[in-house]
Amino acid sequence: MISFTQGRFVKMRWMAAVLLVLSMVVMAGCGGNSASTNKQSANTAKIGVPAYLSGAGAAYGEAIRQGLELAQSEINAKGKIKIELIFEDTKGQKNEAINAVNKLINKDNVVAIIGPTLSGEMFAAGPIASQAGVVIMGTSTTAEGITEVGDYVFRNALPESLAIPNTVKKATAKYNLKKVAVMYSNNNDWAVSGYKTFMQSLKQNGVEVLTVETFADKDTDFSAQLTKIASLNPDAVMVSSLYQEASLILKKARELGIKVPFVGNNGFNSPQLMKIAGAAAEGAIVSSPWYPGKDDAKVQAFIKAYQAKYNKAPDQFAAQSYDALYIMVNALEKAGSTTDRKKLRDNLAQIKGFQGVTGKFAFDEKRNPAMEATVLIVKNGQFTELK
Amino acid sequence: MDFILNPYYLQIVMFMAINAVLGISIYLTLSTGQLSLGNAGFMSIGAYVSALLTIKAGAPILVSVLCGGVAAGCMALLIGLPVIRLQGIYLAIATLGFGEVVRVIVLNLKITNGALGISGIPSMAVIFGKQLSEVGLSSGMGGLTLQQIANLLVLLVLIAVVAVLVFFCIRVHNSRVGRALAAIKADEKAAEVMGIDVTYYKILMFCLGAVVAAIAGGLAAHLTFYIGPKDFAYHRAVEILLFAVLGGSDVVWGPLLGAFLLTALPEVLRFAAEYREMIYGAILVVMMAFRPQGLLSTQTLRYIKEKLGRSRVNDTSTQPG
Amino acid sequence: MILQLNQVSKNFGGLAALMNVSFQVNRNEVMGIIGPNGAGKTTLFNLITGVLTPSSGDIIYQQQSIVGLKPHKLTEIGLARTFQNIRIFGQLTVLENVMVGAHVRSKAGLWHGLWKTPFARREEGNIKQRALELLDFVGISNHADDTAEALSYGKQRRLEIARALATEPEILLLDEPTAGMNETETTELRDLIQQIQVMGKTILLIEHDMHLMMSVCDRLAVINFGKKIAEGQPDQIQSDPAVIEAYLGKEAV
Amino acid sequence: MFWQQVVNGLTLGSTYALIALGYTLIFGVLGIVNMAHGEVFMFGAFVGLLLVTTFQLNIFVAILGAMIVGCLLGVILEQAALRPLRRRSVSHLAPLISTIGVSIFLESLALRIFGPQAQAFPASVAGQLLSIGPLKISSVQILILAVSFGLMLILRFWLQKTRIGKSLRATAENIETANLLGVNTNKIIVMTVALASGLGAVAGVLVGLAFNAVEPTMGVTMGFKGLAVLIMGGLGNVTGAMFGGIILGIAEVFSVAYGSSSYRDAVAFGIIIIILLWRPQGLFGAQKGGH
Repeated sequence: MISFTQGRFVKMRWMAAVLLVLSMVVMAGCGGNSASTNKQSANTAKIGVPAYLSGAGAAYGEAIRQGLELAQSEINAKGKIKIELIFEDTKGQKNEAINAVNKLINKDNVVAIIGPTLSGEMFAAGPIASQAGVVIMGTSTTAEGITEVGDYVFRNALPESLAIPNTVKKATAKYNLKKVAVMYSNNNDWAVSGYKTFMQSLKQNGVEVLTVETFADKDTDFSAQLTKIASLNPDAVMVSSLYQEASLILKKARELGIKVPFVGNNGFNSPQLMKIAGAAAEGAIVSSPWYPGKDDAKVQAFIKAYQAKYNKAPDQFAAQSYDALYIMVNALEKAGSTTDRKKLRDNLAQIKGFQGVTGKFAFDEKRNPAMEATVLIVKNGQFTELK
Repeated sequence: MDFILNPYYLQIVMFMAINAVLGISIYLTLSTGQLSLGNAGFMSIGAYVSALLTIKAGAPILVSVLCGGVAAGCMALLIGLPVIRLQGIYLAIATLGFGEVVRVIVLNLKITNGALGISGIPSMAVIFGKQLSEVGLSSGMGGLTLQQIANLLVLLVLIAVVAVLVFFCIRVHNSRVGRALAAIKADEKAAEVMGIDVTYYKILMFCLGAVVAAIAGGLAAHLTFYIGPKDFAYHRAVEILLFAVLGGSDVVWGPLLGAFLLTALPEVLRFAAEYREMIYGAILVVMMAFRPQGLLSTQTLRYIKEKLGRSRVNDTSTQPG
Repeated sequence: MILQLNQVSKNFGGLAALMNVSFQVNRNEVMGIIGPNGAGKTTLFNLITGVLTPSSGDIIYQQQSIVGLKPHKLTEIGLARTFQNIRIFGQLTVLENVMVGAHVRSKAGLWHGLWKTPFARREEGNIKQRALELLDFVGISNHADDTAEALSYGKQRRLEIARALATEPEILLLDEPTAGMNETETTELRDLIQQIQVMGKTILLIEHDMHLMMSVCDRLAVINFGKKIAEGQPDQIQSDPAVIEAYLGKEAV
Repeated sequence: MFWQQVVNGLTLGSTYALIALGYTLIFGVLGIVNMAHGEVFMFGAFVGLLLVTTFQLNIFVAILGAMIVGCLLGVILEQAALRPLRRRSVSHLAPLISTIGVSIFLESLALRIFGPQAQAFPASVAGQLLSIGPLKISSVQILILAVSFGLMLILRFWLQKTRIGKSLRATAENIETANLLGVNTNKIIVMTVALASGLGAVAGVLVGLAFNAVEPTMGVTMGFKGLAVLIMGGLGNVTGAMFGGIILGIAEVFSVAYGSSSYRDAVAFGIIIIILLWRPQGLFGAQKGGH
C-alpha cells in the first residue's frame, strides 16, 4: 500500500531508467544502419583493423590507424586494388579484441586482418582468426611466440628477440660494457618479453647484471630504483618499457647523476622519447628497422606525405602499419582475388624482397619478419646511426 | 539458428553467460548489503588455478574449474574473517586492495608467467570437438560441422551453469536463509538482535560470491585461449559492479539483465566505443541518484507478475465465447 | 529471578552513561524502567541485549553471566527486544518480518532450502503458521502480505512485538512501545502487554507514559543521570522523594 | 644511498599525504569515501599544466587556478553524485558506487580531452636541483613537503578553532542534530567537498611538478594509494593521513631499495590488510573499533 505520491515517484524513476536504456538502444539502432550502408565492388578488399583506439594506449592505435590510412589513400589512388579498412576499437583488452576479430570475420566478412595492437590481444584473437582461416597480421606485436598460436598469424613487427641481441651486441662492443643494471615494466607483457631477451643476450655477451629493477606502466616515480642503481655504478642501464616510462626514467636518472648510456627495447624507438626527456635522452640506444634519418627516397617521401597529412612526424608504429598494408596488397595482387582468404595466406607467406619504408622485408618460415635493424643512438636530439 | 551459429554472435552470447555468472557473484555478496570490489581478483584466482591445473596437471576442465572456485573461496574466508565485522566501507576497500595484491602476485610468480600471461589454454570448444570426433562425429551431424556442434555444446554448458546458479539463488531467496539475508540487508543490527548470526551469513555470502566469481574466471579461461593479469584489473571489478547496479541486486534477475545489457550494448554501440567508459560512469551516477535498486526490483517483478496474471485472466475470460 | 544486573557501568570516551546500576527482574513480572530523557535507559537495554558491552559489572541471566555474548546468542537463550525508533525490515512483508523472528528457533540451512526437503517444507509451514498466529495475537493479521513499511506507526510497533515474540523469548524488552501512539492505541497496547504476561513471559519495559507504567508494571526502577535512584512497587515509587525531586526539580519538594 | 632514499620516501610520502588529506576531510565530515578524489587530483594537474603551457602563466597563479577548478569540480561532484543520495535514505554503499561512477567518467573524459600521453611541465618551472652534500633534492620536493605539512596544520587549526570548523565537526557528528542546532549542513557539506577537491587539485599540480608527468590514469594509481593511507591513518583522521602517507611513501621506497621493486605496488595494500587485522581503527585512530 504505497501512498499515491510515493507511487508516482517510483513510477517516474522507473520511467527515467527505461528512457536511459531506450535512448541507448536507439543510438545503437542508428549505428547499425550507418554501418550496413557500405557497399563493395569486385576489386575492393575489405581489411579489418582491430586496434587500441581508446584508453591508455590510444596513441599507438592512432599511429597505426594513420599509417594505414595513408597507405590506403595512396593505394586507392593507384586504383588497381581498392582497400576498404574497417576499424574496431579493442581498448587494449583481450575480450574486446576477440569480439572485434569475430565481428570482422563473421559479420563484415573481411579478407584479412591487420592488428590487433598488443601482443596479449594477439594471443587471444590469433587462434580465433586462424581457426576461421583468416590471415591476421600484427604490426606491433613484438612478443615471443606470437606466430606460433596459428598458421594464419603473421607479423611485420620486428620481434624483440631479433632486435635486442643486435643492440646489446653493438653497445657492448662500442662501450666495452662489463656490468649493467636492468629495468623493466613488469605489468606489460611485451616489456617482460623484452626483458627476458635482454637477460639472455647479456649472458651471451658475458656482461654481468648488477641488479634487476621493475616498475609498472604509467608509473611516474622511479627515484627509488634509480637511486639504488646509481649506488651500484653500472656501465650502462638496459630498459625494457614503453617510451613514456623510458623518458621519465632517463630524466630522473640524469638528475641523479647517472651519466652512462641507456640501452632500450623497441619502446625507446619513438620521437616522443626526445620530446619528453629532452636533453636527458642523449645517449639512449635502440635498434630499429624504422630509421627516419635513412637516406632513402621511399622513407623521405613517406615522412613528407605523413607530415602533410597529419602534421606530425611518423613513428615506427605508423611506419610499420604503412608497410603492412602494402605487404597485404602485394599478396592480394599475387593471389588475384580480393576475397579468397586461403590464397591470400599462401601468397602472403611467400612474400620476399619487399622494399618498404622499414627496409627490405621477407617472411621466414614461421611467418615472422626477416628484416634488418639499424642500431640508433640519440645525439643532439635526433636518432642517428650508432657506428 | 544461423544467428546463433555465426561465431561472432555465438561468442557474444558466451561472454554474456560468463558475465551473467559474474553478475550473480556480486549479487550473492550484495544480498547481505556488502560490497566486494575484489570479484575481479577472485575471478583471476579461478582463471589461473583452473588454467594451470588443465595445462600442467591435465585435469578435466570441470575439475579444474571447481578447484579454482574452492581456492578463491578459501582466500575469501581469510580476508572476510577479520574485515566483515567492520563497516561495509572497509570490506569494499579491503577487497579493492586484495584485487591489487592478487594482481601484483600474479605478475611476480613464475608459474603464472607474469605479465606475459598464460597462452595456449585448451579451449572447451576444441576439447569437445576432440571428444566428438572420438565418438565418430568427425564429419558433423545434421548439416552442422563438428566445430559448430562443439561450439553449441560449449554454449549449452555455459547456459547450464547460469541456470544452475539462478536456480540456487531463487531457492535460497525463498528459504529461511534467504529471509535472514534480506533481513541483514535491510537492517543489520535489528537482524542480529532478532537472533540472526549476521557475521556467519555475511562471510558465507562473501565466500560464495568469491567461489562463483572464480568459476566464471575458470570458464572464461577455457573460452579464450589466453589469460593475463590485465584481464582482471580494477576496471573489471567496476564492470562487474555495473551489472548489479544497472540491473538491480534485489532479485537475481537484476544482475542477469545487467550482464546481458552491458555485454550486448558495447557490440551494438561499437561506433561509440570511445565514449563507453563515460557512459558507464554516467550509468553508475544516474542509477544511484534515480533508481538505486536497479532496473529490476522486487516491486517491478511483482508489478510484472500482476500484469501477466491479469492478462492471463483476461485471456481465459474471453476464451469460452 | 530471571535477570540480574550487578554494578553495571558503561562509559563512552570519558563520559559515564551508567554508573553501578544493580537490580533484578523476577520471572513473569512486568518490570518498568523510568527516568528522564538521556538518563541511560536505552543504554541499559543495549547492554542487556549485547549490542554494547559493559565497562564493568556483570549481567546474570538464569544463573549465567551473559556479558560478552553476541546479540544473536542472547536471542537464542531467550532475550528479545523492540527498538525505541522502530527497526522493522521495511522492504519485507509483514508476515516475512515475523518469520525472520522465528529464524533462531528453526534449523533448515542452505541445503534444505536448496532442495526444499520435506523437513524444510514442514518447518516453513510451521513457522508460517506460528507467524500468522502471532500477527493475529497482536491484531494485524489482515496486513500479512503488505510490505512492512506501508504499515501505520502504531501497527509497526505491534509488528515489532510480534517479531520479538516469534523468537520465543523468556524475557521481552520493550523500548518505549507507546511512543507516538494515541490514547486508544496506548490502551490497546497495555492490554497486549498484560496478555503477554499471561502467556508466562517476563517483560522489561521502558516508557514515559507514567499512567501506563503505574497500571501495568509490577515493579519499577528509576534511573537518573546514569544512576539507579529508586526501585520498588509503583505506589512506593510514586511517593519516593528522590524520584519526585528528579522529575519535578528541587522546588517541588 | 640510505639518506637519498629517505628523501625519495619523504617526497613520495608527502604526495600520498596530500591526497589522503582530501579523502580524510570528506570522510570525516560525510562518512563517505569519495572514490572520485583521485580524478579530481588528476584534473587539477592538467589544469595547472594548461595554465602554465598554453596560457604562459606563473606557476603559483597556475596552482591557484587549479585550486579554483578543483573547488568547482567538487561542487559539481557534490550536486551530481552526493546530494541526490542524501535526500532519501539509501544504502551506505550508494555514495561509494556513485563516486566510482564519477571517477570513471572523469578519467575517460580526461583521456578524450588531454590524450593518453604523459605531459610534462616546462623545465623552467620544474624547479632546480639542489645538492646538499651527497643528497640531491629538487626545490619542488621541498615545496611539496612544506605544503603538505602546512596544510595539515592549517586544517587541524581550522577544524578545531574556527566557527566553520566547529560546525563542520558538528555535521560530522550527526547531520540531523547539526541541522537542529541551526547549522546549514548542506552549505557545510558543499564547502567540505569543494575544499577537499581544491586540495586535491593543488596536490595534482605539485605531484605533476615533482615527477614531471601528468597523465589521465594518474588519478587511479594515486587515488588507490590515498585510500590505503586513509585506512592506515584511521578514517577521518587528519594527523593520521599525514603520517600514514609518509610511512607508506618510505615503506614503498625502502621495499625497492632493500627488497624487490616488483612487489612495490603490493606494499600499500599489504599494509591495509595488516592494519585491518591488527588495528582496524588505523594507526592514529581513537580506540573505538570499526563500528
